[in-house]
Amino acid sequence: MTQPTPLPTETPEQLAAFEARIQNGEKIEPGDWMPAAYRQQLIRMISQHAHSEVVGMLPEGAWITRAPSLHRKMILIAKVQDEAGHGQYLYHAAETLGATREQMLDALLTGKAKYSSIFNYPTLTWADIGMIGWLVDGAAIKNQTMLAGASYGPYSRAMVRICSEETFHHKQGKEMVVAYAQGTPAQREMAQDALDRWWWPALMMLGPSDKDSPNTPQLMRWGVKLKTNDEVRQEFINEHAPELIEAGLTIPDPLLHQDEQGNWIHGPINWDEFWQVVKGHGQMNRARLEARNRAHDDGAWVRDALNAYEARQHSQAAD
Amino acid sequence: MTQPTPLPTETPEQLAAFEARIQNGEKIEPGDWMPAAYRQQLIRMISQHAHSEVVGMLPEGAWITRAPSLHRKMILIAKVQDEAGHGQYLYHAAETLGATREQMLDALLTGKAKYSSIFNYPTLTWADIGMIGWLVDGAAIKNQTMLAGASYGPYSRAMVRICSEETFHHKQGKEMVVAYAQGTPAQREMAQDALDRWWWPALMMLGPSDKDSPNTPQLMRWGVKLKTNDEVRQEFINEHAPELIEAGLTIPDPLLHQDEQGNWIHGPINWDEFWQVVKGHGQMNRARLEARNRAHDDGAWVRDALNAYEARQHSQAAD
Amino acid sequence: KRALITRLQALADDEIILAHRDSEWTGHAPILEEDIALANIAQDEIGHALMYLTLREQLDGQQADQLTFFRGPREYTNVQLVELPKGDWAFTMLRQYLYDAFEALYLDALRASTYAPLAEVANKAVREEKFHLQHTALWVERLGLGTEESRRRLQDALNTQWAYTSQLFQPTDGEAELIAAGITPDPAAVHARWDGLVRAHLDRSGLQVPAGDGHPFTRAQHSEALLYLLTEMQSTAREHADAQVW
Amino acid sequence: KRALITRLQALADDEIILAHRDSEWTGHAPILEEDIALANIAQDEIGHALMYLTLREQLDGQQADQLTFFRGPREYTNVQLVELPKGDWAFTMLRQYLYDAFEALYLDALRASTYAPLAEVANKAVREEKFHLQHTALWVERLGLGTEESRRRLQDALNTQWAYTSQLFQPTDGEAELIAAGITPDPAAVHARWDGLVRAHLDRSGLQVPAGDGHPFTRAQHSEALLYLLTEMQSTAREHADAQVW
Repeated sequence: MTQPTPLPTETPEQLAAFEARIQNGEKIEPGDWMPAAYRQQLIRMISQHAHSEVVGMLPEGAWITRAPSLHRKMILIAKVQDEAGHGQYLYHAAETLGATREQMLDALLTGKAKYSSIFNYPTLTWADIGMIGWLVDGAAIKNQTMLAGASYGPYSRAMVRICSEETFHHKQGKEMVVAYAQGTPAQREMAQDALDRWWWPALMMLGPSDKDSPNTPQLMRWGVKLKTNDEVRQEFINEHAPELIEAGLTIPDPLLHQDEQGNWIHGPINWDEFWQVVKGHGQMNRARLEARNRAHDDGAWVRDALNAYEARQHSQAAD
Repeated sequence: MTQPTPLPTETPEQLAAFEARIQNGEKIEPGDWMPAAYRQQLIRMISQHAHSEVVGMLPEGAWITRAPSLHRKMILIAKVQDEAGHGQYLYHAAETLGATREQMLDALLTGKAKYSSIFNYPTLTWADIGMIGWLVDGAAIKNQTMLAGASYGPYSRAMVRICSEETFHHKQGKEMVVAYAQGTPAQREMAQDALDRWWWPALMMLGPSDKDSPNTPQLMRWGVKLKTNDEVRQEFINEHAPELIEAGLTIPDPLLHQDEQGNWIHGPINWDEFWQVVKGHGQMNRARLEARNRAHDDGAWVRDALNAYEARQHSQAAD
Repeated sequence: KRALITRLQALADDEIILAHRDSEWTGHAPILEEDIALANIAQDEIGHALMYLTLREQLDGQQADQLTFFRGPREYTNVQLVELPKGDWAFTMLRQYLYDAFEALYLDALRASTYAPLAEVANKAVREEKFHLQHTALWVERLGLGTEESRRRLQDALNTQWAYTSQLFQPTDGEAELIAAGITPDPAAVHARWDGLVRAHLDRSGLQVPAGDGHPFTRAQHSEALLYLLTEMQSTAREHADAQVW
Repeated sequence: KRALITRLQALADDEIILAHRDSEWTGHAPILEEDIALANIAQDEIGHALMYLTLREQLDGQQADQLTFFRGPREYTNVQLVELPKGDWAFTMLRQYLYDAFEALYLDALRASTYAPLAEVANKAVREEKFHLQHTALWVERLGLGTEESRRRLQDALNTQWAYTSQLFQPTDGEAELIAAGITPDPAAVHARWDGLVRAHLDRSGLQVPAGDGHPFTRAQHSEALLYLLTEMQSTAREHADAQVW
């Protein structure tokens, strides 16, 4: 992870004033004083988030060439385009904290930076595209809605913009899955299979359980996160479980049930699998990093040409 | 094309003795005296023939991964393997005339050497695999049977061996097409379409009409060819036309008819197309040469490693 | 009517196949900005194809998705230029430029169509197309005047692609009637404008247009590359051939 | 019976998928002799798959071609090692070597099967397999002791592939019964022999076996690579799903 620029020793007064601003609900803006640890955590989170958008283009992008109708093909192209756009805003937001795009990309390509573990699961049928829209974007929206209230201005504003687009993707994903669940037997089976494969990864993508999430208290104190992972996960399940059941699908968790407060309580999550995937042993980790690296390496001569052309234009303009 | 090693001026006596041997039906063997032009023509013919086997692996090899049954997949793998083997014998036969494999490959990869124009047509359906076996191998067999009588020993013997394997491929190809012509409507249509696309190219692959084939008289005098292109073409049509009709297929030549001698007479051949393809403007010329060049380039490090390993073994053996 | 259907399908097929090739870059472009730009172009192309096919449906009732996902390589009528494998970034940008120049000029002429629905489609599409052309023309200039390597790659692409371009301007079956009736533009006239525009830009970008005639292919002839493309493109639709809703 | 069917299908699926990857080299190998050798290996693999599937057909009547061409990626039970994309020649030869060593030892043990038809198949296949193993073991040595580049490429391949190998030795569902009845060999015992054989050869060839556990995948889990492979492999059969004869 990129290290923040070394700062003069932070005084307790500075820190207190900073925390008071956050307490007051003020947004922290790029030029403002902030603790080095705040800067560092934000760069980590925002760049991970950006990487997730960029890597997330791969499992979905692969289906543009396999979409079953021209209409769905257009929608999917538009969606993946949006994701690339989100990657752009987010890299830009991280740049306001002093990280450079090159540093961040380098961290991604060498495997030092993380991206959402969900994208290391394979997309094996077209129904996966619908299910990703419904569950993965659904989970992302819960998280991003929370982050839209984050204390860092550029991140908060990026989240607002991203959320509104994601909401649209979420709706389209749900619409697809609901239609397939009522379609031909093969479509129905495909929808159920997609749910079987994506349900648990979607729960896991909201992050480790609170007790294994040591950063959370500090992040909440600084107003970067407003809710814990488990709280966001509960919101996600409460919304999606009844809708999936309503669609006629079976959630692959025999212990799932509603408690007296109306919360849907899930069975135990296989966190071993989560950590395996995070550590690089998911089904697609290797392929995803290879694809990104290949794109980067194959594009080197193009970026060189761009730079050479720009330099030439400048020197001509200077003449 | 590779130039023959310069020879001392050939005397009329040598030439007469050489031609007398051929007249007597003797085979010319690698160490024997032969005119430079004879050597040169043979190298040209044999290496073209070898290149055709090697390039011919591409249109068929691409269907190993698309064969519709395990049985057909095995048969096709075996067939393509045979073709690679034919390439090997033929390169070897050309080597007995002083050409090196490197020279010949270089001529192929740079586009200087030719290979059979038929392989610049695309294989677009599985029925093409059957049709190639029936028509293309069928035409090749007619030509090769004739060449099995050629005056140069190594070429003649290679042809005998190749012909017996090709006969097997021809039989399998015919069996496939006949089965599909009696199969489902879609299979039938696929078989007819394959005939529509391969009939004329198969006629053309036997070479230009005698009046446009200036080498033929000399090659016949030297016993390299025993029949003209048009004669071989006539044999091919006489065998295949009635069998195709018998299979229930329509030959795409409205003027095709049998004359009083029982020969099947074809309508005019579009020799413009033939020359276009020969000159490199067929649908697949570019892709074929690219594929061969890519294989060659990507394999360079492997060949280097092989050489390094051999050298190491030798030096260890010498210790 | 038959002639108009043929032309509409040819226009649609070119867009669909080229959009497929462009889509192969999604997630793999040299800079993130170009993932967006190229996806945008692909999306517009699919949009144009849908407009042409909607016009066709009004003429003979054939449905766009049926035509797109259930015709084989022998039935597609795209030019070979658009089916050539993806290649490198220079190959992709040059092909897109050559095609965009064709499409922008063709649509510009098509706005004068005496067949109102077609003139309307042309009016809509031409604006997008001019934007594409601007984008790809700039890329040709950047790569042509960039580094030695980028110029070489672009020139290689041009050496390969140039002979295929003439196919874009072949009249389709029965088109003479359509031209006479002012329904579609004369491809020869579009060709002349295209030739002037493109040669000037290639020249300005430091490239040499190769000599020689074009390939004499027809829109019925295809390479194996189209087969592989369609196998992928149609796999989902064909696996669920009985599906009513997607 | 269910357990035996599962094991037979697993063996067959590994062969079919690996043969596909090998077939992708046909016409593209670094030397002509290897076009022949690798095609020969692929042919034998398909032959073995057919033998296993014929045994399965005797058990439950399911037909080989139906199983091969009409199951999707979620129903295939091959290990992930064999579905990884083709890679370079080092990747291909190393994978083939690791697999051949497994198969040769597995078949060797399988000759003692108490189920006579299976013992018979093993007897037939083991001879071919030892020949493959000889061929690929030599390639590992050649590349490992060849040039700096060949050693590096081979080591890269090993770094990627090693973690996948443990999957070859996972027991299939219900296999304990089969092992107890002497019908199939204990994969753990085969693993021990394999580990000794392979480590010694890799070491002799100048390679370093990476540390670390294997991937915990099951035979029900697959990467996107398998989907793409099956799309291609099954395209003809699925296009003509009603065909009776091929």
